[in-house]
Amino acid sequence: MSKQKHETPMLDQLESGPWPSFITGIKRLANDEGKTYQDTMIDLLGQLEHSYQTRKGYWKGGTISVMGYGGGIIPRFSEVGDKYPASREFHTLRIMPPAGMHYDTKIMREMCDVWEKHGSGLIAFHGQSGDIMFQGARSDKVQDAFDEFNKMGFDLGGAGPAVRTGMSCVGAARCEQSCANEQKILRLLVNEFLDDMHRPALPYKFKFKVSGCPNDCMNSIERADFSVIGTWRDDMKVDQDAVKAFIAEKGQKYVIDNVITRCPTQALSLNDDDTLAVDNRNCVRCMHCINVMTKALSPGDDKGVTILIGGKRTLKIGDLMGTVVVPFMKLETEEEYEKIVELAGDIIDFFAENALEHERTGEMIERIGLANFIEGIGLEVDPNMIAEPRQCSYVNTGNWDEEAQKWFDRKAEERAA
Amino acid sequence: MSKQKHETPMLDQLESGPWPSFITGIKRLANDEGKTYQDTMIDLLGQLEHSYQTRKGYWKGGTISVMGYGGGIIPRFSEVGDKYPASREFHTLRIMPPAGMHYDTKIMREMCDVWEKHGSGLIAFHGQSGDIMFQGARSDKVQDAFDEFNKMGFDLGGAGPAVRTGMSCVGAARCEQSCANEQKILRLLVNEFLDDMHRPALPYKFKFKVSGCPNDCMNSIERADFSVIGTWRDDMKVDQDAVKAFIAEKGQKYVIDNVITRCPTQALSLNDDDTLAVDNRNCVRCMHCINVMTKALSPGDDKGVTILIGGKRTLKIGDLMGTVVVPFMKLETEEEYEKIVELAGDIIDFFAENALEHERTGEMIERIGLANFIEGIGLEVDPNMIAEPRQCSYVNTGNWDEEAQKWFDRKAEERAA
Amino acid sequence: MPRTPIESGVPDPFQYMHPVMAKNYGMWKYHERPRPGVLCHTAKSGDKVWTVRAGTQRQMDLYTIRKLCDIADEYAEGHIRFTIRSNIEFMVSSEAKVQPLIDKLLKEGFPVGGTGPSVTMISHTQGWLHCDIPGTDASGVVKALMDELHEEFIKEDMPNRVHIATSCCQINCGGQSDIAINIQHTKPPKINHDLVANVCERPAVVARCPVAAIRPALVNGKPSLEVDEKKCICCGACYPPCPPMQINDPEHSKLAIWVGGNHSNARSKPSFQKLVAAGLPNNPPRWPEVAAILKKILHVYKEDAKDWERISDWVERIGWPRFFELTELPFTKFHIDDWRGARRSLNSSTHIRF
Amino acid sequence: MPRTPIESGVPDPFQYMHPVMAKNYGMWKYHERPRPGVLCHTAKSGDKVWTVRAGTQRQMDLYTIRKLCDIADEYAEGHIRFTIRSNIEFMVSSEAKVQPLIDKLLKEGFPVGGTGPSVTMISHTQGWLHCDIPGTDASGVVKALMDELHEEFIKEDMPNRVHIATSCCQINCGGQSDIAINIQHTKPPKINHDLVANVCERPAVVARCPVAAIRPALVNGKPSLEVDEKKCICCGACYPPCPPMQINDPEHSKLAIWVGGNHSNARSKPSFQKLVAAGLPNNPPRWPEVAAILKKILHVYKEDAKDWERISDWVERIGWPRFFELTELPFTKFHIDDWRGARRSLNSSTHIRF
Ligand code: SRM
Ligand code: SRM
Ligand code: SRM
Ligand code: SRM
Ligand code: SF4
Ligand code: SF4
Ligand code: SF4
Ligand code: SF4
Ligand code: SF4
Ligand code: SF4
Ligand code: SF4
Ligand code: SF4
Repeated sequence: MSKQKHETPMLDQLESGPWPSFITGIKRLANDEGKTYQDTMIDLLGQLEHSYQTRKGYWKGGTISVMGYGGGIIPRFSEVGDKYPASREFHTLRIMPPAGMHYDTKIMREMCDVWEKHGSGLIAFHGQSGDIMFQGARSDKVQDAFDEFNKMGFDLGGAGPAVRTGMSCVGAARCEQSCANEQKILRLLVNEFLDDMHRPALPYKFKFKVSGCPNDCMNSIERADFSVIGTWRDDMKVDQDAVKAFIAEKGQKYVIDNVITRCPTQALSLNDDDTLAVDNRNCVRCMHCINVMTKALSPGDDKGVTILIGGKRTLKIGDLMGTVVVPFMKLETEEEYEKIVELAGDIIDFFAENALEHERTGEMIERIGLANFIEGIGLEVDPNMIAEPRQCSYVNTGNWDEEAQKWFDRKAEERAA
Repeated sequence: MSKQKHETPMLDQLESGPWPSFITGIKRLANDEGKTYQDTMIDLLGQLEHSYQTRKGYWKGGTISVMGYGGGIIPRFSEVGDKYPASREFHTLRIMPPAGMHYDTKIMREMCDVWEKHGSGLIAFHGQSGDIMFQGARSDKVQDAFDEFNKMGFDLGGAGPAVRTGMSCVGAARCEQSCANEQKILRLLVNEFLDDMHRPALPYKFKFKVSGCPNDCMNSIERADFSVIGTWRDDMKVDQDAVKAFIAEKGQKYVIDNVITRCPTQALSLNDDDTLAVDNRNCVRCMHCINVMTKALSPGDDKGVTILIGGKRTLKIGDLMGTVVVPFMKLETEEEYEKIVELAGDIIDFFAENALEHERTGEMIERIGLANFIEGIGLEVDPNMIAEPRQCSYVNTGNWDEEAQKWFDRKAEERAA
Repeated sequence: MPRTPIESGVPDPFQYMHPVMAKNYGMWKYHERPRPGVLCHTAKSGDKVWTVRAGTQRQMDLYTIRKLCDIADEYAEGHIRFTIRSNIEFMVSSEAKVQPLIDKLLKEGFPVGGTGPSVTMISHTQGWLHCDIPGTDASGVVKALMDELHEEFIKEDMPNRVHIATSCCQINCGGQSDIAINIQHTKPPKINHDLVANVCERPAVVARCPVAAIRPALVNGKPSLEVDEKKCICCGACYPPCPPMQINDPEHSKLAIWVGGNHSNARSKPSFQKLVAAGLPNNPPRWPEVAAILKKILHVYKEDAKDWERISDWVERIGWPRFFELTELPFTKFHIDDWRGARRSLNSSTHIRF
Repeated sequence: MPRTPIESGVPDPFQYMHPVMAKNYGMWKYHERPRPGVLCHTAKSGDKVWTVRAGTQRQMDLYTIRKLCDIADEYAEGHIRFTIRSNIEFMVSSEAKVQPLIDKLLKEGFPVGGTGPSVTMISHTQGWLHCDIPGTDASGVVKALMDELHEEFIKEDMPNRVHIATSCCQINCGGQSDIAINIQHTKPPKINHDLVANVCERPAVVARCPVAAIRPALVNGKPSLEVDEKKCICCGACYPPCPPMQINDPEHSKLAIWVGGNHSNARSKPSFQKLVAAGLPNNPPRWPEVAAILKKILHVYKEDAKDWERISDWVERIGWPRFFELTELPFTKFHIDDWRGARRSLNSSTHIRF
């Protein structure tokens, strides 16, 4: 017989309603006679109810890791362990999923089995950084659980001042907008820096996110230190017959009101014969028209990626978006893929050497200025990196001529090439 | 016979070309045999040529004023007075013009006569703050010149940490866009604060500028501590016949490309019968369509002004635009006019008490936050004051409920009224 | 002998991917949405794949997961994936399998929806269930809200897709969204001076404060910290490195609602969300005050916005004053930004809607 | 006995105003531009007034002014006004008077133009002629440039009106404009240590520096100042309160060109101009390097912009990268803002034109 269950009047109220209830799920585990996790889950419910009653959290951190790694586990010890002793230790293993979060039922069931044996039976698919969060291991079970996952081909993700677990969108696996091989980019990048992930020694966290097109379904500009977004350089593709079909179905007014006038650069106009004219020179690849007329319009053929650095959320200077440091990079040949990995390495090195403690890339760029960062990582400045040039005359333009010469030289080289 | 003329090979090159030459003008004065200013202007040309040759300026400041006033004169003493003794003293009287810079030839000639007698013969119409700049008085002539101008009905403008000379557009005197009595507003405001103009004792300068409509021909948002701009609250006026005539003349495509699609809030659309539909609720009174279709469209009848505070140029934190503190103020009755003067008084008082030395209103607002400024001058916050609400959670919202209640109370009052 | 980990990193997804997706990888042509919750993607090869999307509770017990696996095995060719918002997706290679799959999902209590112009699952964070610094329980808030937004999830009748996120402290692990519901502390931290000396690395805490409000101090003869309460912006940044700086408070840790974030590049550039409501009580287990405002905002958006206008596009068109008017939310001095770069948020123009 | 000033303030304009304007004050209906340099305003009463606008040198000698008065008396009913850009305007109440007035103005060397979509007079500041801190001579720069832009002044064939301004130091008394040509210092001030002790209020100077680069220091045993040259942004703010901090330099005080300011509220909200070219030699008497770039920019704008697009609207549409491409100006690290709030100037999106 299991231990006595706690009263959970408040949590119970979260069992009704049409949305699947995590409380009902946890209760199932707490009712799971004979399972190693049953008592843990009974006390977990008790502590959680206590939080609901008192409106306070009762976990504190600590230090837990697996052999050979410094990070990847989020240790949790209860502050109310006296009242809820069985959930006194409730650590999370952050495990990196396959890129794009694809699973078959076989691997899912295997993971469940491991977590039934060594854990709490509670799993989150997924955390906001993209990890599978196996939540609720006792200290003495963490290594065993990890070992089994690791043998299945899974590895711990990031925690602490380290390269973190990354994310890539479903992209090429299913999405016609994809301009990049998202999973390949993500795996190349993260897997190259596993040492910086597993043995946290950076100034602070560093996150990769990859979206296949400017719709940026991974919110990468806003949440990644290193955001990679697919785009294209040539003209978008227009299937004029499909355009006509779309207009025939929706009406001209609908197309004008919902497509033409919504283009941020007025790059679209409707011809008299119901074909579409695209000013590709001024199209900024925002995706809107392509999203609306999904059969008629698609990205061009000369695909590649834009790279933005420095996105993050609120801590210490307020939310920051990433900013463009590579307007376009072709990613076709292995050589080209090597280049993006090299760039990531240069950026991580620069970050490691120049960021203050607990300072993110975005904060560092804010502090030292984008131009210094660009120079520091060995790139050339480009007007695509900015929305507009400086407004304030407060700058020492002492060696203007030298800097201007660099530009002229580059342009001459480009013309020669 | 006059003194020896200096060689001015560089200045001479500024006498050719189609644009009127200030050098030719100064030379005329330097050639003006027998005039008290002749020698001064000979040496002025010498010093100026010296500046051109050496690429440096040679004036320094000092202290000069007229009886009873502390400001309004810009004193200039030469640093190369040994070489150019006759222009050793070359002070400027800043004289305020009639609002809107209207003159008749009689008053112009009288001013010339005074300046022939007491000054250098060189006058600028006008300085960037709007003063007539009588440039080049010797120290012992400043008082005489001022006395004569003053008797003619003219007064010194501002200099130093004081209320400054203001400007208003030609506006109602000639312009159909005018939504305000610009000259009246300007005169009321400046003339109320003459004490703060003539006896500089503010933390720093304070400028009024008045434009009759949002075209803001006075650049007031960008250059005035206190910017007053005419606007209207009801629907704009549309003369549909004139609309049709305009379309008949210019063509529909021209109207769509130059009017409809240029509206910043998509508030315009062309009806099938070539009449114009205006979504007045979303029109932001930008003036564009009215500017293009000047005969067909005009501001509405319920006119008033918007007031923006804090515009200035570069010194010490970079250029600042003024920001809305009064979205709309009716200015019809004398009572209403009194209110704007009162508001200006409150703002100047708050500025005098709260700004640091050499800090402009815009810099002060930047330092203390707009909300504190609004509270300080006794106004209520209004969503029209902002382009968007705060993005950063870094604020103590402790007494949210109280502040919310203020809004609800105001809204209830408005409904009751 | 301790086992050396295999540093295998991110696993190759192809071993788990639905075979039609693997076969047509990078070769898709267009997609359609036959009904809410269902996507149909057509490949250049002519192959098609139907995706059925269903909501989950993210924090799942083994039973839930195994049930989803059973469904996948029986109705959906044995493959699944999860979206960034913890929705589960089942892929099938024939249209005929769609309806039975949906029926089964509904029967088992998994709402089908979240595609196209719907309100999709609220992305959320750990809260009282696991985190060491939370002010509320994100999972609970989200369960409560998704119960209320069930209709909006299973239908596609919003002007454009709506993404909502919650965060249980001001650090904001929750992604940004059209609408964010976040903890907002309203009182400076209470310092438990007895613990500071032992637990906190004091210089690190001092450095962490965004407004330099923390000073080292001697309290009762022991080294501790003191906070300049006038300066303190109640952000809670000092709490993780120094738990004695108690920022969480049952009464004064409130909820705030932020609106108009946009991270796609569609139409306008990405932008952050803006504060619209704060001071909302942290009221478990169903947070009714938050739900009421959230629903009001969604309702007004649905009524007033044009097709394809995200919330940010809509507010941009109608202006923030009208947003406050329509939602009947109070406008206060707190809405006026005074953080760094605040000036760009002020109205430096006469662009005003009357 | 000293005379007490009559503090009369701003004079009433009606006593000097053209009678048709005074009569119809506030009652105007519409205007037309019959030809460049001429405006015709029609009042609601049916009255009309023709305005002829002509360029002046702003810094005028008595002879020029009296000549303008003679012209006004003989050809223009005795009234004039000046615009904010030091253009003179003559008002006449009959169309017949327009052409003779124009002929006379042209004959006397006053260009007629500056209305509508033209390049109007460059507004400018005092320079070497009068100011105590100038790096160049604004009047000279403007005379040189207006000679080059004479055609653009007398015609109306730009896409929209073009406002240019110059300033002779970085304080920028010149108004903002579509294009601004301003002094930009490129070396920290050289301090004349012998003078500091006597002339400068040292704490005031220290406080004036925007980047806190100035420290009090003892130099050769005397109280003076020192500048941290790494920090110094060469703004010259220290120079007015402390003339021994020599910022002006014949070689290193350069000219810079700024583009895309917009102060009207038409279409977009007002915005400041952005740096496009710097390091231009301060090359009197005709500043040919500045003129060349200015003309190039105007030429490209004229070719590429649509009707009614101000320079700011045009660049907004085509993007800054294309601006640099078309004008063939170099893009450098100096174009990337690093002043306060710089982040909003970076491209935080994938909005890129290829
Ligand atoms: C599955 C998923 C990617 C993944 O790997 O997980 C995904 C998949 C698709 N997204 Fe997305 N988006 C997904 C999260 C996002 C996010 C991120 C988020 O949810 O936090 C964004 C950015 C949100 C933002 O801007 O703040 C996002 C912005 C878009 C947009 C741009 C919408 C706009 O107009 O601004 C599109 C275009 C569209 O709607 O046609 C899009 C379109 C699509 C399409 C239609 C692409 C395609 O052709 O297949 C996919 C089906 C969408 C549908 O639901 O109808 N997806 N999409 C994510 C589903 C989340 C969910 O369960 O609801
Ligand atoms: C678990 C997770 C929330 C969730 O429920 O999904 C989470 C949980 C925590 N985050 Fe986070 N963050 C999680 C994704 C994020 C994200 C989203 C993302 O990665 O896209 C962000 C915003 C993006 C960013 O990186 O800025 C995020 C921004 C933070 C920050 C602020 C970082 C900053 O520079 O602003 C902290 C504070 C810190 O690191 O000191 C933080 C700290 C934490 C800690 C470690 C709290 C702490 O300092 O003790 C939380 C541990 C909770 C726990 O007990 O498991 N977490 N955190 C997410 C990670 C799961 C995973 O691995 O998949
Ligand atoms: C006379 C003057 C006001 C004064 O009291 O001195 C004036 C007078 C008129 N302005 Fe202006 N503006 C005058 C300086 C300005 C300025 C300030 C400046 O020059 O520095 C601006 C703001 C500049 C800016 O935005 O940076 C200004 C922005 C406008 C606009 C908005 C243009 C736009 O599209 O952005 C209009 C509307 C238009 O062009 O139809 C306008 C329109 C007009 C109209 C058409 C108004 C009217 O109906 O009478 C006037 C005749 C203009 C013409 O030249 O064709 N006026 N106008 C100024 C003449 C200056 C000159 O000599 O060239
Ligand atoms: C004469 C004039 C330029 C011109 O040739 O037109 C001028 C000339 C001077 N300005 Fe100015 N300013 C003039 C209009 C402006 C304007 C334009 C305006 O008023 O719209 C501005 C920008 C708007 C503003 O107020 O910010 C302007 C911003 C400054 C500043 C910077 C103020 C700031 O807060 O950023 C200073 C520096 C200071 O006051 O310390 C300054 C200082 C000066 C001084 C007094 C230099 C000094 O500190 O010794 C100059 C005296 C020159 C002389 O010898 O006559 N002047 N000054 C303008 C005044 C004439 C008049 O009264 O009509
Ligand atoms: S980011 Fe683009 S490629 Fe990736 S899933 Fe979204 S729409 Fe498809
Ligand atoms: S993708 Fe965006 S920018 Fe390009 S044409 Fe379409 S709507 Fe315009
Ligand atoms: S600001 Fe408006 S009212 Fe004044 S002159 Fe210009 S257009 Fe006319
Ligand atoms: S005035 Fe401006 S905002 Fe109003 S309708 Fe005309 S163009 Fe649109
Ligand atoms: S938002 Fe705060 S409380 Fe919630 S999981 Fe993240 S760090 Fe923890
Ligand atoms: S809550 Fe934030 S602002 Fe207040 S003391 Fe802590 S870190 Fe500083
Ligand atoms: S811009 Fe500078 S140098 Fe020129 S007049 Fe103004 S203060 Fe003097
Ligand atoms: S030039 Fe400017 S930045 Fe340099 S020392 Fe002087 S005030 Fe400071």
